Amino acid sequence: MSMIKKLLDLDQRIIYLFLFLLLAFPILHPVILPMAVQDYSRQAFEFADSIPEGSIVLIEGGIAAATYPQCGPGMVANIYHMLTKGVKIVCFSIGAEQQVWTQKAIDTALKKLPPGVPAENGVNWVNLGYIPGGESAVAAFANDIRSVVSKDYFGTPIDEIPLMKDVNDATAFAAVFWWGGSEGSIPYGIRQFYGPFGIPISGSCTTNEVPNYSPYISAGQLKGLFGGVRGSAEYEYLLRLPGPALGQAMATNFGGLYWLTLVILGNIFYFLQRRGES
Amino acid sequence: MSVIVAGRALGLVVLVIIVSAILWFMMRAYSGKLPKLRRLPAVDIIDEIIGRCVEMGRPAWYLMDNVRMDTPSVLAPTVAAFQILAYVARSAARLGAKFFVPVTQGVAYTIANDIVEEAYRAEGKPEDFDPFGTVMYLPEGADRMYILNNMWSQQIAGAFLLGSWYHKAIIYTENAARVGAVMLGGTDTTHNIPFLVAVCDYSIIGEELYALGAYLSQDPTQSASLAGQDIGKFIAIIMMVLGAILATLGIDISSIFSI
Amino acid sequence: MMDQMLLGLIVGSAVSIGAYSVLIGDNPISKITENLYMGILGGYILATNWDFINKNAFTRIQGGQYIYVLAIILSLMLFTRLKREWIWVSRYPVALTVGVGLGLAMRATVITDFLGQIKATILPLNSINNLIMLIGTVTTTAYFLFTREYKGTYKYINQTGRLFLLVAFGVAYGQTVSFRYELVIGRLVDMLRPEVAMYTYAFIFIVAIVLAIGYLTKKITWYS
Amino acid sequence: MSERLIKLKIPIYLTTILGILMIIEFYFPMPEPITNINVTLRSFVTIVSAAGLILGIIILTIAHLRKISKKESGWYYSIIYLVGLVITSALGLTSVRNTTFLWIYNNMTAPIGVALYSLTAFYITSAAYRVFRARNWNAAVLLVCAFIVFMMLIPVGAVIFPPVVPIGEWLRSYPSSAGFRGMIIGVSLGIIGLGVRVYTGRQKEHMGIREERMEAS
Repeated sequence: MSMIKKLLDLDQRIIYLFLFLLLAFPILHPVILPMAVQDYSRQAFEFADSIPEGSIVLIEGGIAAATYPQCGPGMVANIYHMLTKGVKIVCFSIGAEQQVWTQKAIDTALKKLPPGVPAENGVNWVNLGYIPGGESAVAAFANDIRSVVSKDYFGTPIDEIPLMKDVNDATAFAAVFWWGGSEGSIPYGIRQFYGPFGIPISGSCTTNEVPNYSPYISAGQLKGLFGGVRGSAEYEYLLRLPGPALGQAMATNFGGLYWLTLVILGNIFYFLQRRGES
Repeated sequence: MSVIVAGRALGLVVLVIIVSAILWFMMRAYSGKLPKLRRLPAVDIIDEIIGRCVEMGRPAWYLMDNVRMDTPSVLAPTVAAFQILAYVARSAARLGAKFFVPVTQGVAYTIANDIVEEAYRAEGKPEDFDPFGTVMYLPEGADRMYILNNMWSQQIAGAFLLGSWYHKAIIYTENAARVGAVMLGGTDTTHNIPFLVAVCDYSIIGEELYALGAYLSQDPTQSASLAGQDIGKFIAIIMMVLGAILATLGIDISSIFSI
Repeated sequence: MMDQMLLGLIVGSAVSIGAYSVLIGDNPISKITENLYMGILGGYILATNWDFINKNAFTRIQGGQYIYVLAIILSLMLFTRLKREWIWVSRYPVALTVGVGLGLAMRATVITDFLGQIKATILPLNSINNLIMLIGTVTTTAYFLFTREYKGTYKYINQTGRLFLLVAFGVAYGQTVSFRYELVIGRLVDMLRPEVAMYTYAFIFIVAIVLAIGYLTKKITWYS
Repeated sequence: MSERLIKLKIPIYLTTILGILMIIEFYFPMPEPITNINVTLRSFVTIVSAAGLILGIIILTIAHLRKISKKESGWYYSIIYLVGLVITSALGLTSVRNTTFLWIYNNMTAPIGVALYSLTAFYITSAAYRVFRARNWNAAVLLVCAFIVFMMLIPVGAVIFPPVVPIGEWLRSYPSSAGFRGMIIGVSLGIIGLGVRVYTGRQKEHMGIREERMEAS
């Protein structure tokens, strides 16, 4: 009896220690457990895969330091996916810190590209950097890019960038990918690109924001959604491009199984104790 | 140019009806006619928690998490939490509990400090109020470590977690529970209310946070305003039921929302 | 350049271990991290907000928008609280903040929250799911009624409403839990990068030794 | 009497006037000068908030200095605070683009922030063991729903027990949204009620004013 009581009063620090070990293990030694791809991710992937070669897409990079480990790998996979398909990319960010991470994602994707895939700055991709002003700036951007942007991330005037030559407003883009991180800014894209111009849009956000956007997906305003590290891992999985997100998704698995086990154990001990008392 | 901004007419009508209903009940209360109100259990719990802290000789804390006064959606629950703070602080001053209020934003700090100082003065114990220690400003983010460390070293016996709660809800509640504190928790944010409900000994949900302050104030006009809010709920229920019935019959009324 | 990045990762790993040490309970390592963090965050807040005021008030005043002198005066009024007899002066900036903020909250909530949720609930009752949606929303709305006593029919409505609320809380709980693990993993990924891992282990080792000595010699209190 | 007016009544009137101005602007088309005033007022709020944070840091620093001068327990930790504050603010006040300042932010402030945020995972796990028990039917409902949804969300969950996905999705889209909808409607009414109480000058605790019973204001 006292044994169960002792187990119920288990020192929380032991629980924390095991959690650390369980999460660190798959990061150091990736173990791939089977995974089921979620509908939202599959839809988003199929949408991205259907973009014809030669078109131009717009990517909003809203990922910052705190969200890069989860959503960054997915954005890298997205850029890789587009470039290998021969689709041109225009990136921008609506946060100052985020523009740095957007460039980091581009650089990481470029390093991963197989040889022979054209990926020249200004021709195949361009990073327009940070556009201040929130949703109103996004609206202005959609109506007339040159009204809010004059130089790209590296300071090159946009009129000198070959890719931007015929790109004046939202109609130049075949699709928009909104990597919103935890900005909560996906609706900006829906309202300013999908609404007035009908440009199809898909996106990504942190896991806890997924329910906020599910109404948009069921209404067809959002073509799909990659949620958090799992979404990123699924992108890597579908693209057959092993990356950091897959390892992290496995770590999430371990942490999750640990949580489920603790809930079950806690309840078993609790009922055993109650039975013992009565 | 139309008289009312397009798409907002129904909103205006509803707002006017609800506000008038609230004002009407407040006016009636002013002339002595009070509506019957169900008693919120949380009302009695506050003194109980403070009393327990006094008995054990351990401190009671009042935590509010997010108090960004320049964000409207945070400001409203914060103002509601301030009203409850006024009551809790007086209760703590009267019973002689060691009281502590950390605040993470400057304007909110100013307000909280005034409220608590006033409460101590009202109870005739201004000497118990420490201008640098009772209410304390902590930079948003850094408060987490300060609060965790001090929760353990001071072994708090009671905690009030009211206001606009985000991820800190689980951090503080779990630690406070581990040190043996009794907690009253309540918030209007949908993502973090589950933690307060699951971990706290007593919880208030959503609108009850706004109502609790009105209950606690000794002012009948304020508690009467809650009856006005109920009118709003009836309007909502009628609109939903009627709308659903009409929709079932094939009459689409969704266009009235965009007048 | 590369060295700075590596140094950054190493320092980041060290301070993270300091932060995680709070899991053990109040101890000197977590106290040091706490005060260090408060200091550097305080400095950051001081600098960025000063920059913000500079950009948004002083620059505008120089540009001829003299109305912003008022913002500076209101800001200075906050500082009167440093002198006790002048505290009431700070009520003016508070009145500005609360007045404007509550107005903004009130005007938006009617349309987005109140009417928005009602509109979403008006569904044709042609399926069980829509019926559940209507019953759930109506009963939870009724759950918050203050003028009904907890008896009679209302008792059942109240209980149904509570059931729906609990389901909602459970779902939100499960949803949030999974996101939280990703946060730790994100931090661990940086701390366990091949080039940083050795340092991380060394820091953990040092912290463990220091704390073990402290706890064994009873110099640090062990909270159980 | 005039003292009462300046110290008490005018702030309350000011709150009311500003609030009503904001509400009217939203519903009625306004000539440009008035919308401009409102935009200016909102930027005043952000400026005052920024000043409030600076005030907070000053007060916090005074508190730490006092701790050091009085040699209160743990006063030596306050020295760490002061050193951190002086270094970062000195760097940041010269320029917020200063590279060392940004380095400190990216490599010290941000990682501690993320680490502290991620503490939630640990506390959620220990709470799972300690409080997540089916003590009564209320707790059981919460527990079961959280369990199913969580299992649906971890990648391996659907492989262990496939039905969790449809069940979890259903819970998430219907009963759970219904529950939150009722709560949101209530909160929205709570905000309106709060606004009315504040604007009529009945609720004035946030001004640091003690309530006066049944007295016309």
